[in-house]
Amino acid sequence: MGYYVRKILGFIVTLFLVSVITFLVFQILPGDPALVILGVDADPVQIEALQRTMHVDEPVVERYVSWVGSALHGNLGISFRYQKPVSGIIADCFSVTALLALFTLVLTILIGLPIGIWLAKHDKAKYIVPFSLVSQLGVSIPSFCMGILLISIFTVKLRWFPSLGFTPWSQNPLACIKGLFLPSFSLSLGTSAVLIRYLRVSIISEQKLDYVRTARSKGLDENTVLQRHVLRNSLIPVITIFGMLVADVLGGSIIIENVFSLPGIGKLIATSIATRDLPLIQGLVMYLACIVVVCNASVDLLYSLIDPRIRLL
Amino acid sequence: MEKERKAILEIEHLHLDYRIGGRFCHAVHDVSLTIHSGEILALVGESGCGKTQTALACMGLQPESAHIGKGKIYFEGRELLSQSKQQWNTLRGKGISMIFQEPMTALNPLVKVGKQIEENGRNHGLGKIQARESTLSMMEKVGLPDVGRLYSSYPHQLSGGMRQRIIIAMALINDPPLLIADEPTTALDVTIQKQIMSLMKTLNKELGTAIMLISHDLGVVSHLCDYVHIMYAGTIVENGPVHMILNKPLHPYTKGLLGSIPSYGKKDQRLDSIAGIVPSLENRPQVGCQFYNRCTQRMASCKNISPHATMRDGHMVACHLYPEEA
Amino acid sequence: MKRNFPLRRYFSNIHFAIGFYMVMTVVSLMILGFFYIPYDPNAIDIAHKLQGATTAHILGTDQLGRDIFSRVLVGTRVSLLIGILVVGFGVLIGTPLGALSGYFGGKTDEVIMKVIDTQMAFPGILLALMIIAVFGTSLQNTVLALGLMSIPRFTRIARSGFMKYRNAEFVQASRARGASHARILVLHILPNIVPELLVTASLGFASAVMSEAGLSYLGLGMQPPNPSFGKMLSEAQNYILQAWWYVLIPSVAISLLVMGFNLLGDGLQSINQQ
Amino acid sequence: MRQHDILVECSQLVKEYKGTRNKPVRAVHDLSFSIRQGETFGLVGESGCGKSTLGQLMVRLLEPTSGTVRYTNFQDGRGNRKQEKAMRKENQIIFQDPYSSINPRKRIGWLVEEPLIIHGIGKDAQERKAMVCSILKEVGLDDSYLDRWPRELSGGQRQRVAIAIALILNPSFVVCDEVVSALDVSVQAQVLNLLQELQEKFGLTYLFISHNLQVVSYLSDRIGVMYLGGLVEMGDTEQIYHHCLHPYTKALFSASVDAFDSVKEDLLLSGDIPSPSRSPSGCPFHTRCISCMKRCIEENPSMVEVSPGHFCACHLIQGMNT
Repeated sequence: MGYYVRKILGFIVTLFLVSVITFLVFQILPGDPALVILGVDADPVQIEALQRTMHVDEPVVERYVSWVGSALHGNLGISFRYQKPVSGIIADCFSVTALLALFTLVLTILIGLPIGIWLAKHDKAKYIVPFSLVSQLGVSIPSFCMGILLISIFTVKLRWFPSLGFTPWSQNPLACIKGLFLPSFSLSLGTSAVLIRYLRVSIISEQKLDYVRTARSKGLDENTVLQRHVLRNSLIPVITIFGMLVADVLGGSIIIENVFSLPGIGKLIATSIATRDLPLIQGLVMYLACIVVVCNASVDLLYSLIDPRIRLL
Repeated sequence: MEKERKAILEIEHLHLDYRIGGRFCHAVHDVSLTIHSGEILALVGESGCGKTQTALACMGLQPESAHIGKGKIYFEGRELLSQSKQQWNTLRGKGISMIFQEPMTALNPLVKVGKQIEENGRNHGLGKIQARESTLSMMEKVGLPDVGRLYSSYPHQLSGGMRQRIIIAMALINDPPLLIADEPTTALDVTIQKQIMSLMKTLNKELGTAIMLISHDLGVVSHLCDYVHIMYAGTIVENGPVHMILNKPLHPYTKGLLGSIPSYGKKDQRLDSIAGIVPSLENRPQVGCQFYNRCTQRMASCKNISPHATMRDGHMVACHLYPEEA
Repeated sequence: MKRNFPLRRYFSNIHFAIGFYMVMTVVSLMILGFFYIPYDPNAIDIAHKLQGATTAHILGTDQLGRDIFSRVLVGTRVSLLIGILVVGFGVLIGTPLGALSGYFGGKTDEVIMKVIDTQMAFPGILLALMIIAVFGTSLQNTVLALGLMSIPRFTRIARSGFMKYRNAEFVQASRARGASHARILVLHILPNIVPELLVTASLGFASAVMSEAGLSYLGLGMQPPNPSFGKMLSEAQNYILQAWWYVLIPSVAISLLVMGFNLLGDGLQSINQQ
Repeated sequence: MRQHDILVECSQLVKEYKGTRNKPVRAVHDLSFSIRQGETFGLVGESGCGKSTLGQLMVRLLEPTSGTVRYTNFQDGRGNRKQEKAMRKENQIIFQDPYSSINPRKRIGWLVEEPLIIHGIGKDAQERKAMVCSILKEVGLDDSYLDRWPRELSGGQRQRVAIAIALILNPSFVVCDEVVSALDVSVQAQVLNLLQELQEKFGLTYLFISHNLQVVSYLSDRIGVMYLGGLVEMGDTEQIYHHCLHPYTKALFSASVDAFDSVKEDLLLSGDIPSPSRSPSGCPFHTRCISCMKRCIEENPSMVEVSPGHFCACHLIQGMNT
C-alpha cells in the first residue's frame, strides 16, 4: 500500500510545483505588468482597472493562494482579449486537441507496434540499418515541416484531403477524420519511430535474458516464446515510453495545429502569445501541464497493475 | 559393470566454431563423451573452456553465430544435430532438460512460478488438471514447503535456493532421462548449495535421471559425480571415474587445477598454480596441444601434434607424456 | 596508426558517418557564408519575387524577391549558434545538478529530481512559449527558454551516471585511499560519463534546432527580417500554391541539421556500447 | 607464531541501514574483536551476513552507528583532516570484481600513481614513476603496463593492478573483500600466492573476507565466522578447523566441500538465510539450527571463551560450561 501512497503524494507535489512555476513565471514580468500588457499608450483608467484585477499590491504568496483557490474552482481568470472566462475558452478548444491527440496515438500504435515486433523478430543488419535510417527521418523531420510537405502533396497537388480547418465530430464524423488525418499522421511519424525503436530494443534485450533460454529449453517454439514470454515482458518498459509520447503529442500539437489551422489549444496559445493575453496563456499552460501530470500518474498506476514486482518495492 | 547400463547421450567428435575476423575459432574441439542412464557425469573446467557450449549444443540452443562443423550427438540412439526445429522442440524439456546457473534470472518475473512449471508439462502433452497435479507433486518432490501457496507466487518473492528448486521441478516434470545442469549451485550460498546438491543426488537415485553436471568446482563434483571429464580450451584433456581423477591425475592441467585449490591441508605452502590464463578463442592454436603455452612439462612434439586420448591406469588422458602403447 | 585507429572506429559506424557528413554540409555552408554571400539576404526585389532556381538565384527568390540561397547561408548561423548556446547552457547547469543529485543522493537528490520532473510536465515547447510570452521575443530569450528546456536531459544522464559509479568499487577504493569528493567527481567519475554526455549533447543540439525552428515558425523566435529557417517555412507556406518548392528549402535545411545531430548521437551511443 | 600486538580493535560495533518503511536493518550487530599485527584474519559467512559492511567499517568507508574502531599505531582520524589522511594512507581495501575495481577510463600508470599524488609523496613525476614501476614489479607486472588501459587486461592482471594501487602507499592494514572470488581456480591460486608473498615482504596485516571456507582456512591465521551481522565463532584456524563448536560453523564446514577431504560430518541445514531486515529473535541462527532449544528462541547468546583465544556464541557451549 505504501507504494500507492507515495505515488499519490508525489503526484500532488508535482501538481503543486507545476502551479508554482506557472504562477511565478508570470510574476516576474519586467516592469509594471499592467503597462506591459496594455502597452505604453494605454488609457490610464484601463491600466488602473487591470492593476486592481491583478492584485499587484498584495504579497506574492497571497496572490498565489487566491489564484490556485479559484483555479481549483474552475476559475482561471478572464481573458483580456475575449473578455470571457479562460476556462470556458479552453473547454471550447479542448475537444479539437483531444481528438487530434487520440488520433495520433491510435496511428502511433497501428504503425509502431507491428513494425517494432517485426524488426525485433528479424534482427539482422540488412533490415535494421535501412530501417533505422528511415526511422531517423521520422524522428528528425520536424512535424511541422512534415505537415507542410504533406499539405503540398496531398492537399495542393492531389487534392485528396480538404484544405485547412476543422469539422466537429458531431457535424460530420467522416469529414472530421479526413480533416484530422494529415495533422495526426505528421505527428505520428515521429512518435511511432520512437515507439518502434524502444519496442525493438526492449524486445531484443528481453530476448537475451536467461528466462527466455529457460522457456526455449522447455521445448516451446519460437512464436510461443515470443508471445507468451517475451512480448508481455518487453511491453512494460514501453508503457513508460507511451506516457512520454502523450506529452510529445500534446507538445507537437501546439505547432501542428497552427500549420493546419485547427482551432485547438495550440492555436489558442500561439494567438494569445501574439496578443499578450496573459491570463489565457497562464490558464492554457496550467491546463496542458496538468494533463501531462495526470497521464504520467496513470502510466505509473498501470505499470504497478501489470508488473507484480513493483508493489513490493 | 558399466556395460550393463544403456548409453543415453553420446557425443562424437563434436566441433563448434565461431567466426571471428573471417577465421573459424573453435570453442569446442573434437569432444566425445557418453552418458549412461542413471549416471552423474561432470564436465569440469575454467571459464571459457567450452563446457557450456557443449551442453547447449546437446539442447540445440547454441547461439546463432555458432557453427557446428563436424560431429554427431546421439540421444537414445537418435541423431540430434540433423533433426528439424520441431523435433528439437519435442525433445527439449521431455527428453533432455536443462537448468542454468542464475536462479535469479532464469524464471520469467511476470509469471507465477507454478504456471511456469506447468507450462513445461502442458507443452509436452499433459492435460490441464493432470499438469497441475504433477506440478504440485513435483514441487513437493524437490522439497518445497506449502506448495499450494508457492504455486501462485512470483519469482521475486522467493529466495535463490527456492527458485533453483522451482527450476529443477520445471526441468523434471516430464521425467526426462537426462538433465543437464549448468553450474546449478555456483550462484548460491554454500549451505544452500549443499541443499541443492543433496536434492540432485536424491532425485538421481529416486527418478533414475542421468545428470550431466557442468561445474568449475572440483569440490562439488567430487561429492556428486561418478565420472568426470576435464575440459581445457575446448578439448577434453582427461576423463575417468572421479576418485581416479582426484587421486591420480595424469594430465598436467588436471594436476595444476588440483594444485590450485586452496585448503587447510596446504596451509603455509605455496599453491601450485598454473601460469597464465585460458587463451581466448582467437588465440588458440590450430594444431598441437591446447595447453602447450602454460604447461611446465611441454616437449617439442606438443607444439605440432595434437595429442590423442590414451588409456592409462583406468582413465583416459590426452597428453604426449603418456604415449599410446603398442 | 595510433591516431588513425579511433577515427576509423567512429567512421565504420554508418550512423555516425552519415550524421557527420550531414552536419558538415551545414557547417560548410555556414563557413561559406562568412566569406561569400551572393546577395544581401535582406535586399528586397519585388520585380523578381517567387522565382524558381535560375543561374542568378540558384535556390530562387522568396515572396519579396530576396535571394533564398543567401538567406539560407545566413540562416545556418542562427541555427548553429542557438544550438551551441542552448547545449552549453544545458551542459553547464544540468550536469553539475545531476552530478550532485546522483553522487550525494538523499534529500539533495529528491529535491533536484522533483524540480526536474516537474519541468517534464510542460510538454514540448510549452515552457519556452511561456517564457517568451512573458519576456518577449529576442535571441537571448530564445536561448534562455530553450536552454531551460534542455537542462533536464543533461541532469538525468549525469545523475544516472554518477549514481551508477557512486558506489562502484573503484570509487570506494579511491575514497578509502583518501581521495576528496571533488577528485572523485571530476577525475574518476566524470571521464566515465563523458561519452554519454556527448551523446546527449548531440541529441540535445538536434532538439534545440528543431524547437528553435518551431518557435520561429510560430513567429516567436528570431524576428524578421533576420533569416531563420522556421520563419522562412511559415512564409513559404503562404505561397504554397504558387511556389511549392519554396517550402522544401527550409524543410530540408532544418531536417538536415536535426537528422545530422541525431545520427551523430545515435552513432556515438552504439560506438560507446561496443 | 607472529607478534601479538593488536593493530585494529573493534568494540561493540553496530551498523544500521535505513530499510524500507524506515525500519532499521542491522548489517553489523554488536561486534567486538581485534586484529593482531602481521596476521591474516579471515572472515567467513554467507551473503547478507554483514562481512563486507564490516570490512568497510574497518577502513572507515562507512561510519558505525555506534561502537568504535580503534587503530593502535596511528591516531583516530575523525574530525581531523591531517589525521584522517594519515589513516587513509595506512588502511587500504581491495574489492572483489576485477572489472569494476579499477577505473576503466584511466591508464594503469595514472591509476597506480594517483595515491602518491593524493598524499603528496614523491618529489617529482620522475620519482613517482620509479615508485610505480617498482610496485608493479612486485605484483608481477612490468613497465609495459604503464600506458595500458584496464580493458586490455585480464581479470587476474586487473586484480594485480588493484593490489599495486593499494600497496603503493605502503599501508600496514589491508582489507581484502572477496578478492579472489570472481577469478578462475588457476588464477585464484596465482593471486593467493602473490598476497602471501607481499605479506611477508611488507609485513602486512590482512583482513581477508570471503564466503569460501577453503580459501579462508588456507590463508588465515585466525578465523571469524559471521552469521546475520554477528560473529558466532572466532579462534585460531587450527581450533576452528579441528574443533569448531558452533552448529553453524559445523554446517559451513560440512557444506563447503573439499575435493581432498571426505565429508567429516554430513550436516544439512534446512531453510534459507533470513533477510537481515527480518532478523529472528534470540539467537539469529535458531531458525535453521538442528539443536535449537527454547532458550535459543528467547535469548541471544554472548561470546564465551571456550579455550584460550577460541570464542563461541552458542547456548549449547554455555550449557556445557556451567
